Formats: sequence, C-alpha cells, structure tokens
Amino acid sequence: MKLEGTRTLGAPRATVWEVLNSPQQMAELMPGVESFDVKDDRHWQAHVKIPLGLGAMRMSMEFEKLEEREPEFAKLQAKGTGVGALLSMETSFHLSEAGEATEMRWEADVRIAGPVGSMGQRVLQPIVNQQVQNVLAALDAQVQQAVRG
Amino acid sequence: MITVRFELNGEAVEREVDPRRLLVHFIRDDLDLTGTHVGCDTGNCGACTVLVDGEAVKSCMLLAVQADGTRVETVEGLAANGESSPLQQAFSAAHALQCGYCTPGMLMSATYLLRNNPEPTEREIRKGIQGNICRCTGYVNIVEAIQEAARK
Amino acid sequence: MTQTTMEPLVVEREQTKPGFVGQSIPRKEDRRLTQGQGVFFDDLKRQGMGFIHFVRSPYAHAKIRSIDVSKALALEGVYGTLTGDEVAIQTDPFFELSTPPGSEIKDYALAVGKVRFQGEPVAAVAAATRELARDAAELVEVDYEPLETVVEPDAALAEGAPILHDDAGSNVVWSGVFDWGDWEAAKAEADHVLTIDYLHFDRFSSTPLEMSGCLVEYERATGQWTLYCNLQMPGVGAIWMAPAMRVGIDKLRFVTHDIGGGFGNKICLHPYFVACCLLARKLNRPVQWTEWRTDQHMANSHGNERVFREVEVAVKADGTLLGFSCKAIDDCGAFPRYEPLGAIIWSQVTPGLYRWRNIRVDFTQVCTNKSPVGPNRGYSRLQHLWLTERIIDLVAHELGFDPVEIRKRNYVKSDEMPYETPNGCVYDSGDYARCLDQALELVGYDKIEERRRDAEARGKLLGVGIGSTLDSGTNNFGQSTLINPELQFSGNNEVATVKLDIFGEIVVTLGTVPQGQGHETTASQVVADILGVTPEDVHVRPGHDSFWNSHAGFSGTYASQFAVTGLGAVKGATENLAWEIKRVAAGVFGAAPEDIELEGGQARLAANPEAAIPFMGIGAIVNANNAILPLDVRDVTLNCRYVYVPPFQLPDKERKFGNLTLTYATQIHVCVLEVDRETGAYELVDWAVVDDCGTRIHPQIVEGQVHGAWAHGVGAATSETFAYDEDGNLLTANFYDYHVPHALDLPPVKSGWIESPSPFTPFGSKGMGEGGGGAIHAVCAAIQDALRPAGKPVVYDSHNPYHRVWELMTRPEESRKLISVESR
Amino acid sequence: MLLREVQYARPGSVEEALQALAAHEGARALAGGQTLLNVMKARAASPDVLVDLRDLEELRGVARTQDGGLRIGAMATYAQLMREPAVGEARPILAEVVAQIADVQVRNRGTIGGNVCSSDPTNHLPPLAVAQRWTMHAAGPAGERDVAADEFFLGVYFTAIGPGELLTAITIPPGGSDGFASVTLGVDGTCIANAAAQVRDGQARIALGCVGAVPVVVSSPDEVRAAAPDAPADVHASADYRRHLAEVCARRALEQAS
Repeated sequence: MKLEGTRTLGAPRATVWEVLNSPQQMAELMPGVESFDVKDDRHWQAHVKIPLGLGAMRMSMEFEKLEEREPEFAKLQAKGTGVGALLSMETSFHLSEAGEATEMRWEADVRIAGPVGSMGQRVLQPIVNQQVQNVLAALDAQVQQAVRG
Repeated sequence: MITVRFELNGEAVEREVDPRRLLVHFIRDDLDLTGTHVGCDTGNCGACTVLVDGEAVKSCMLLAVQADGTRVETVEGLAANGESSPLQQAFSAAHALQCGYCTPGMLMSATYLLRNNPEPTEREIRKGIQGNICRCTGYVNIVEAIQEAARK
Repeated sequence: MTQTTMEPLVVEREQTKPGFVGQSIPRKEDRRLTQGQGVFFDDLKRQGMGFIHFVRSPYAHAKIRSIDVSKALALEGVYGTLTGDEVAIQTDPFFELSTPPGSEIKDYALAVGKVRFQGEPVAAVAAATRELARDAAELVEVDYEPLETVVEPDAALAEGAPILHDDAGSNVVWSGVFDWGDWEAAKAEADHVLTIDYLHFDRFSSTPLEMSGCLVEYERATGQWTLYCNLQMPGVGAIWMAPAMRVGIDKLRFVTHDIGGGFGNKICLHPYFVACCLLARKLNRPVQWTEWRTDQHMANSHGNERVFREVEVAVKADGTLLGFSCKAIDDCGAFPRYEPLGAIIWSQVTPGLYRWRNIRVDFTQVCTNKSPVGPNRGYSRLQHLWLTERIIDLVAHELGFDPVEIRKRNYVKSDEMPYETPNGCVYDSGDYARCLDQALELVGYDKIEERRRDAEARGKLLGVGIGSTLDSGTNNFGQSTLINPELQFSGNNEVATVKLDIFGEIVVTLGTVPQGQGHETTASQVVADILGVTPEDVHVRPGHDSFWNSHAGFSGTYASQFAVTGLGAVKGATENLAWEIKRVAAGVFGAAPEDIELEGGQARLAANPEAAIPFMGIGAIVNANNAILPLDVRDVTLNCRYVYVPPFQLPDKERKFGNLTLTYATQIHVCVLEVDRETGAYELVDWAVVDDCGTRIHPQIVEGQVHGAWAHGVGAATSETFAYDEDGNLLTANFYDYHVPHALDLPPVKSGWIESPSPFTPFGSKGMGEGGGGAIHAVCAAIQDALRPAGKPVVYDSHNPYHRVWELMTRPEESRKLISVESR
Repeated sequence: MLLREVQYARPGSVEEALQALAAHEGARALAGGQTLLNVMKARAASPDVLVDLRDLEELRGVARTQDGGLRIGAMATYAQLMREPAVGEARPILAEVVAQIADVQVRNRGTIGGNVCSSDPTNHLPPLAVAQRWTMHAAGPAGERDVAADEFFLGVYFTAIGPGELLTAITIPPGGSDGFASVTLGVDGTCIANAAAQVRDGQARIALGCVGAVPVVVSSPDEVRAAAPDAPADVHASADYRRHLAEVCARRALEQAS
C-alpha cells in the first residue's frame, strides 16, 4: 500500500528536521505509545497500543533510520509484530523551504503480512490512512510546540 | 472460572467455565454434545447454530457465560426419545444431506424458521438458511426438505 | 465403433432381476447424521490428550534464523513443542513423484530453515486446552529474514526469479510436450486459425466444511501409531508417511468414521499428520489437531491454477475443429506434494467432448510462494475442460457460429462410442448432443430471445452459456509413468469384505473412505440383491480402518470411482459369499451348490423351497457346528475379501498414449444470467444441468452429486478465489472474503439425466462425483454472451467477480487484444 | 476461535455497567457480540474485561417520539427492529436495511448500538445514521451527552463513545423520504459499496459507506467521485470501481428517496 502527500508546516526547516529526527519527539507522534527505548541513534523500539473502539491493538515496533541528508531528506523503516500480523513500513520525507514555512513531501510504503483474520483488507487500509492522518496532525502540533519553544 | 447454569435440551446444567470459552466449545468439549459443529472461525458458516431461548444463534459468537440462565436447544434435542422429528425425516427423505456436517446447524435454523413461519415460501426458506453454508448439496434438496416438512 | 488399439474391456453382464440397485432407498447414514450422532474425528476425546496448535509463517518467503520456544514451554498447561530442526533429524523428506528438477525438492512436516508460503507451519505446540495451545503458539518467537517473493507463475519462470527450492535450482517442477496427431498439418489445412494469447484458470478449493485433522495415539510397546482422522486416501498417505518416518507401513493405522466433506482437499494431510505423530511419541500422550478455517485457506490444498498461452485453434470454414496447440503453465504453489500428477491427469480428457484429432500441449509446472495445491473436485481435468470449452465458445464468438450448433458439429457422436481419443483414452459411452438438447429445453432456450429483450427493458444484459464436460473416473495409475518412467504404479484396485457372522448378520467392510457419498447405502443395495435380503439386513461398517485388512494400495474415496471400483469389489465379495453359502447349504442337503437359491434370508433348494436353512443357521454351522459339514466344504470361511482390479494395461511412455481412465460420465450445463449494466454485478436467473453417468445405482445420490458439483462450479466462477497480493499475502483467508454461495446466491436448478450404460463396468455405472467443472464454464460463456452488445469483450478468466465483469464491459478493447483470427 | 484471557462482568443496570467500564481501562461493552467476539477470535483486539449488557432491559425499548421520530435502545436487535410496528410506521427503511444484514442468526443477536459502535466501514447502519441525522445518546462518568451522527464516527472501529462511556439509545428524527442501496458480496452479503439517502424539504443528503473510514456525505451523486479520494482497494473492488459503485448506489438510494 503506497501512500504519499505534501503538508506545509508552519516552522523553519531546521525546526521541523529536529522534530522528525528526535526519537523522543517521534514517539510523541505515534498513537498509543506505551514504552519507547532508544537503542542507538539509528535504532529505536516501541510498544504501541493502537486504540480502537473494540479494544486496543497491541504491536511491538522496531525502527531503523536508513538514510539521512540533513536537513532535507530522511528515510525510516518500521517493523511491527503482533495481532497475528506483521507490519512493515518504509517512510521517507523531503523537506524544502517555503518562505517562513516548510513544505514536507512524504511517501510511505506500508506492507501488512500475516493472517489478518476477520479484520481483513476491507478495514486495514482505512485504519492505516487514519493512523497516518493522526501522525501528521501530531507532527503539526509538535512543530508548533517547538516553534513556541 | 464462572459458574453457569442453564437448561440444555430440557435438562439443567451447571458448570464452571473459563469466561473466554465460546459456547460451541463448551457444548462440544465440556458437555460432550458433539452434534453441534465448527466449520469456520469467523461466524460465517452456521454449522454451530443452536437455539438460545428459542432464537437461532451461532454458538461460536456467544460466550458460554452468556448462556447463563437461558434455555439452549441443540440438534440432540430434536429427536424425542430417538424418534426423528418430521423435519429430520424430511431431510433424509429428500436427500438433503450428504456428508452431514452442516446438517445439525441447518436443522436448527430450519426448526427456528418453521416455528416462527410454519408456511414459508421458497424465498423465505432460502433467507432462513442463508447463514448456513453447505458445501455438498447446492441447497436444492435442503430447500425441498424444509418445504416438505412444512407441508406435514 | 472406431478402431481401438486397446484390448476390449467389455464386461459381460448377465440379466439381473429387478432389485434394490437402481432405487433411491433411504440412506443408512442419515439417522445418525440428522440426530447429531455422527462421529467426526474432532468429536473424539482421550484422557490426558494434548491439543496441537501450529505456529505458522506470516511471510510468504523467508529464511528462519532461529526459533525460540522457551516462553511457550514456560506457560502452565503446555505439554511440549516440535520444531523443524527436530523434524529434520527424526524424519526424511517426503517422497517426490517428479523427475528432476522437481524430484530434488525437500518437503518436511515442518519448515526446515526456510518458509515458502504464508501459513506454512514452522513449529507445533501441544497443550491441555485448545485455548492454551494457541496462547503458547503466540509465545513462540521466530526470527525471520524475509526474501523476495514470487507469486505469479510467469514470474517464477523468468530469468533471475527468486528460487523457492535451492536443491532443485529452478522453480520448474516438471515440463514436457504432449503431441498427438499432426498439429502443423491441421493448422495448414485450416480455413481459420484463432489465436488466444492468455487464458487463466483461477485458484480456489472446495473448502470442505469440516476442517482437516486427527487424533493420534502412540503405543510405546509396539511403536504403533493410530490416527483417527479424516484422510480420504489413507493408502497413499501411508506411502508418503511411513518411509519419511522410517517405519513399516503397518505401524500407521488410519481410522476414519464420518467425514465432513473431502472433495480431494483431504488427500495431502501427511505433513501435518507426521508432525502430530512425532509429538504423540515425544510427549507420550494422545494428541489431537484440528485445523482452523483460516489455516485451511492459507495452507491446505488449493486447486491447481493454470495459465494457457499462445493458444492456437485450427478451424474449417464449416466450423469443424481440427485441433489446437497451447502452452500450459500450471502453478502448484510452494510444494508439489501430489504433483506433478496434475501435469498428466488432464490428458484423461485431452479432446474434451470433441472430435479434433490434432492436439499439442507444451506443459510446465512451476512452484510459487503460495499454498501448495492438491487434488480438488475435478482435479486437473476441469482446468483443461474449461480450456476446450473456452476455445469452442471463442471460435463461435469470433467466427460467428452458433454455440449450440458448433458443439453438436464437433461433439463425439453416440454411435462412435466407444471412442478412442488422440492419446488412446477410450470414451466408453454417452450421447452429448442429447444431453445438450435436454438441458436447453429445460431452460426454455427457444424463448431466450424474448427473455433477452425483457431483460434489456430492465437495464439488464441477459446471457446464456453452455458448459459441457466429462467426469473421467477410475484412474489407471500407470499414467504416472508418463510423468516419471521410473515410478512403479499402474492399474487401480479397491477392496471389500463381506461376511456372514455366527448369528446370521451380514457385515460389509469397505476399503473406501466415504465423505458423504452414501457408500453404506449403495453397498447394501448391491449386497441385498445378490444375497436375496433387504438393505436393512446388511450392516455396512461406517468409515475405514487399516486394521480391518480390507483395503489395497489405491483404496480411498477420490476421482469418481466408487460406483465402479468400490461396488465392483462389493459385488465380487458378495458373489463369493453367496457361493460359499450355497456350498454349505448344498453340503447339508446333499445337493449341488447350483441347486441352491438365496431368498428371504435363507438358502433353499430351488426345486423345493420348503427345504431351507436361514442364514443364521449357515453362520452357526460354519462358525460353531462345522463337524456336520462334508469335508470338501470345510474350506468355507463365510468371510470373503475381494479385490476389484479394472482391466488396464500399461500406457505407452514414448507416445504418452494409453487408456488412462475406465469411464467417462457427462455433465452438460446451461446457465442464464443477467448483468447489471451499471455495475457489472450479475444474477443467475436460470440453470439446467443434464447428467449421464450410465446406470444409476441410487438416482437420488447421483442427483445430489450433480447439485454439489454445480454449486462448487458456481462458487468458483463467481465469488470463490484464493487471491494473493504481490508479497504473497492471501487476501481471502476466511469466509468473509472467500465467499461461498449460500442459499440465496444459488438459483433453483433444473436437473435432467439420461443413462448410457458403460460397457466396461460391473453395473454399467460410471464414476460421477466430480462433475468436470461444467458450471464454471457455463458462467463464463453466459457472461461473454451477455456482454456481446458491450463491445464483444473476451472472457479470459475462469473467475469473474463483479469487478472483472465491469472491466470487461467498460474496456472491451483490453480483452479483445488477447484474441486474433487469421482467415484464409 | 480461541480468545485471549478475558474477564466477564454482568451488570444489572446502566449505572453498574458504567462503574464496570470505569473500573478497567481495557473494559469494553459487550452487546450482541457479533462483531466484537469475531475480532477477539482473530485476537486482533483483546479487551481485558467484557461488560455484558444483556440484563439492561432499559436499553432495549423502541418507541415513537412526540415529534413522530423514533427512540431506539442501543440493545435493540436487528430482528426486533424488523418486527417493531413503531419502526414500520415511522421509518420503514430501517427495517428494510437491517433485514439485509448478515443472516438470521446474526440478526437475532446483533444490535443497532453494536452496529454503529463497531464502525466497520462496510456496515449498513453508519451511512443510514449520517444521512438521517441520528442522535446518539451516551452515558458516562460525567453524565449523559448527545452526539450527532456527523460527529459520532471517528474511524474504523472508533467512535465518539469514549473510554468509560456507553451508547444507551439512538434517536431518529421524523422522516423525510429515505433510500438505501448497496452492491454486496453475494445476495444480502457484505457491502462492497453502499449509500443511504434522505430527501427532506427538497434537500438531498446522501451518506456513502465503504469508501472511507467513516461515512462520506454528499448532496448529489455527481459529487461522489470527488468526495471519496481515499476509497480503499481490496480483492472485491479497486478504488476506482468502488467509487463508481458508490456513485451508482448514491443515485439509486436517491431515486428511492425521491
């Protein structure tokens, strides 16, 4: 499943870069993070509980930073296990200056492997879309917070 | 463990049960009534259909603890003293079963249908057994058997 | 009759008096099954039994770096685990049927070092309850290194494709060219050559409602395993399992009772069963495994998926078909298992129902990262029959012939029977044109144009389609040698034992493994007629047990053969018993056996019916009072085992030529459907099917099989598919997305029949359970007919869900690119 | 089929139910269970405590409201809605639509509250709720509150019913004229696309299911394509085909409503 989009964030590029590259700040972006460990500057691990009305979906996520070109490009890989499914996601983002603001172009390739059971495809794609929107909204908020200092 | 008490085919049952145990496993594994079958893991096939307080339900979509205080009927309760009911006889006469695996659930859905609608149309019969998958018969003779039982 | 090169097979049939054979008597099985008293393997329990849950791969292709079972073992109530490493030490790879490269594939009970399809078992856990076993399975930690995945057969053959089996060094399992007649000459002689670039026969299975599984007991003292299970072909299961487990074949006792549908999908259970046996031995306790629905969809046998490319058809101006040529690429998934038998079994019906004599098929079977395939109702023939039907319809569609007329012109005629096909098979009997006429009449074909106009007024496109197929029954296993000349299989056999017990009970033991076909009933009809009793007097033991010693190497219930092999064995055994009874009675009366007749449960002097001994007396004399018998009758056992062996010869390996099956039943379907112009959704509005399986032993059971085969075909054509994404994830892993037709989805069906008795079989009957997939093609043809006004798209797939119909009608030019005609 | 460990509570009143829900963060209300238990069987979601609402008779009532609408208890089953004369009088479309859900057995257990709270994009009732502007009544630790259907559906398996809250009833305002159309997998099967429409005072309001995480509202079928950019693709329909079906359903639902 390939997703992509562009979003303008109301902060200088350096600020946005900082938020996106701080594991701790990243942790704040993700929904339902219960614990977060920084193994080294390229590897992190998180336990997340994606809140769904029917009960939480628990996953264990491993992150690896694959590539970075400060301050304009980074590529991350995330692998999640749990719920009888495997999630792997490769995300990259390009930051460019847009006056005072920063334009972020992002791409994500999400793959879900495993017997997703009765949840099935019909709901997974909307769930992923929804989580991406949550992350982007949280990013916005984080960036604003960083601007405010 | 939680204590459940209910009436099963006219007899009182009282057991301790793990709350996570589904009614179908409780009936089959704990109460040893193996006529109720499991054919899927998503509530689609209807092989596990039983009547709870007179209503057809899939016993794989009900926890055993939810049966507490109810009246449960399974396929084993259809034949009085070993004498097949007219519906069971009609299934045999019309060759409405081959492997017989879906049959208990199918009979329970048909029993429910005929109790509530003694003279169903063909369409109503088909709608009444829509929740029961049969992989052997193409439903042709099942529909005929239920029609035949209704006539009697 | 055409000249045949095989020796005559004709069976002399004596006149029999009217009896139970031919009547639809009540089924013996029904009472227990309708009262919830059936005995299915999952109903059985043993003290201290462990429940097995398999840990399965979420990846379609990955290396296994490590497996850690420690957390699972630490859970209270867990009895033990089994991993691929243990399996690799304790067993040998299963026997492979193929020649190289397929023969080099190593297939074990659990994945060893690598997984090759999603759902492949990598470890097994046994625990005190089903729930705990699943809890523990979740605690097994497997470290995978994902590998590139290949899911399309074409891609698997491409240069540089990821290789599934390094030992084989190629994804090809088997390949070979079948060339009969003279295709090049036929093409040169043709007035039109039609070319179809691509046809696809989709992946699905019959998904029996009862899941696969077993309860295994291991006896330390003797090293004996007993498997209470639903394996539908135990003889072959034992051939796979015993050598792999390094034990003698008698160490594996298979017991079946009631089975909730098989359809071929319960033939290849041996990997699971070996894992269960190893756990039973390791844990020294009974264990049971019941597959789950999701498991069955992900990892049990799928039907063979097949792509046809470069299909060329030679046609005369008058519509006479001269022959065809094509490439067939068969996708067997991750492991061959029963394959590559599918690479030859289609050739039982090489020309379909048609008289073309020049046929060339370049066949390749390939592995992909999908679930392994296995026999599935209509196994390997329905793919090929679908091809022949698709060809006929596309020829009619493109060259302007009437689909009915072109069929009748090219069908093998009834007066040409027995008919030898280009590859030496002998079609025993049949009247295809008469079946087609009857089916057309049942749907009111003469009024179809009126209905078409009526549908049009409602915004619907009405289409009519024909599917005409053969159901070849009673295999000559010699066909396996056309795949691998080293194999030592040929002919076929089935066993029955009929005995008269001490109190006069008649007991029948079958070698077969019924799954709903009513063998107890039909066997009792045959026995009753021969012994002069009623079916109620005959007890047929339900199910199968290796320890009954009433089976042979090919015993089982598969491939449309019971009415011939099973009942042939019952007839033979009962006739032997009847003769023994007569000898005993003759000994008592001082008469000749020929003077004795059997009637009303008695043996009596034909000339003086007052002089009679009830069967109870006969049983008592032989078993408990034999001193009164003359010496020359003391060899009588009243326990008669008979092996039916059909009259086959070895096929010609060089020419891939020979008689591969004994009987050919016919099924002709006519489907009428209406397509919604706005959505591509369609509804089946009428259906007729006419069956001809020779003499019918039990007409109601025959009709039931026809209905069942029809429903499977409709499901496969409309809503049942095992679809994978590019990463090898199965997208239809349960009954939500894999939609099995329910009672509202299927229209009432009109069924008819004719009887063309087989000249080759004991009762004139033919095997008929599989049906040949006629319904699948009927839907395809009807869609093609309906969409004619929408730019004449070409129906190229056997599976046509709404979205595909929508694509066909909105972009007809896309599918039309697949077809071209060269006319001279 | 085999659930993770779970605790079970069986409150006797709404108050007790709210207490039970508040007592555990991982507690979830169990109504008919026809979705929840299935998701638990797949072990996709695993609540720690199930709070069974079966004894809450006060959640089962169906009655006409003074303005001619309907007030339906969250625990009213589909089968009950098919029988209730009040539904037939006030909003016959509701009985028609619930009759298409799954099968007899599921309709005997499944509830209107469960259908909207599970918020599966292929469910029948969310688009109907949005098109007809249902009001959802929730009870929670902070008292009762009403949520408009427009604000109720937040995502897949995700609604405005927050932790510790319970949907108690639904009010359906008095009708305009209604329509519902779907394309399903098999007759009366899972929806591949669906749409509900209401025409009131000449104004059309159409809600589409299946094309996003939550129902998408349009006022004309011509707007469907633009309004559903993220329609999911699956084995039954590509995104484009699903949008097309949504447009057809919108048109048919509107036609029925007009």
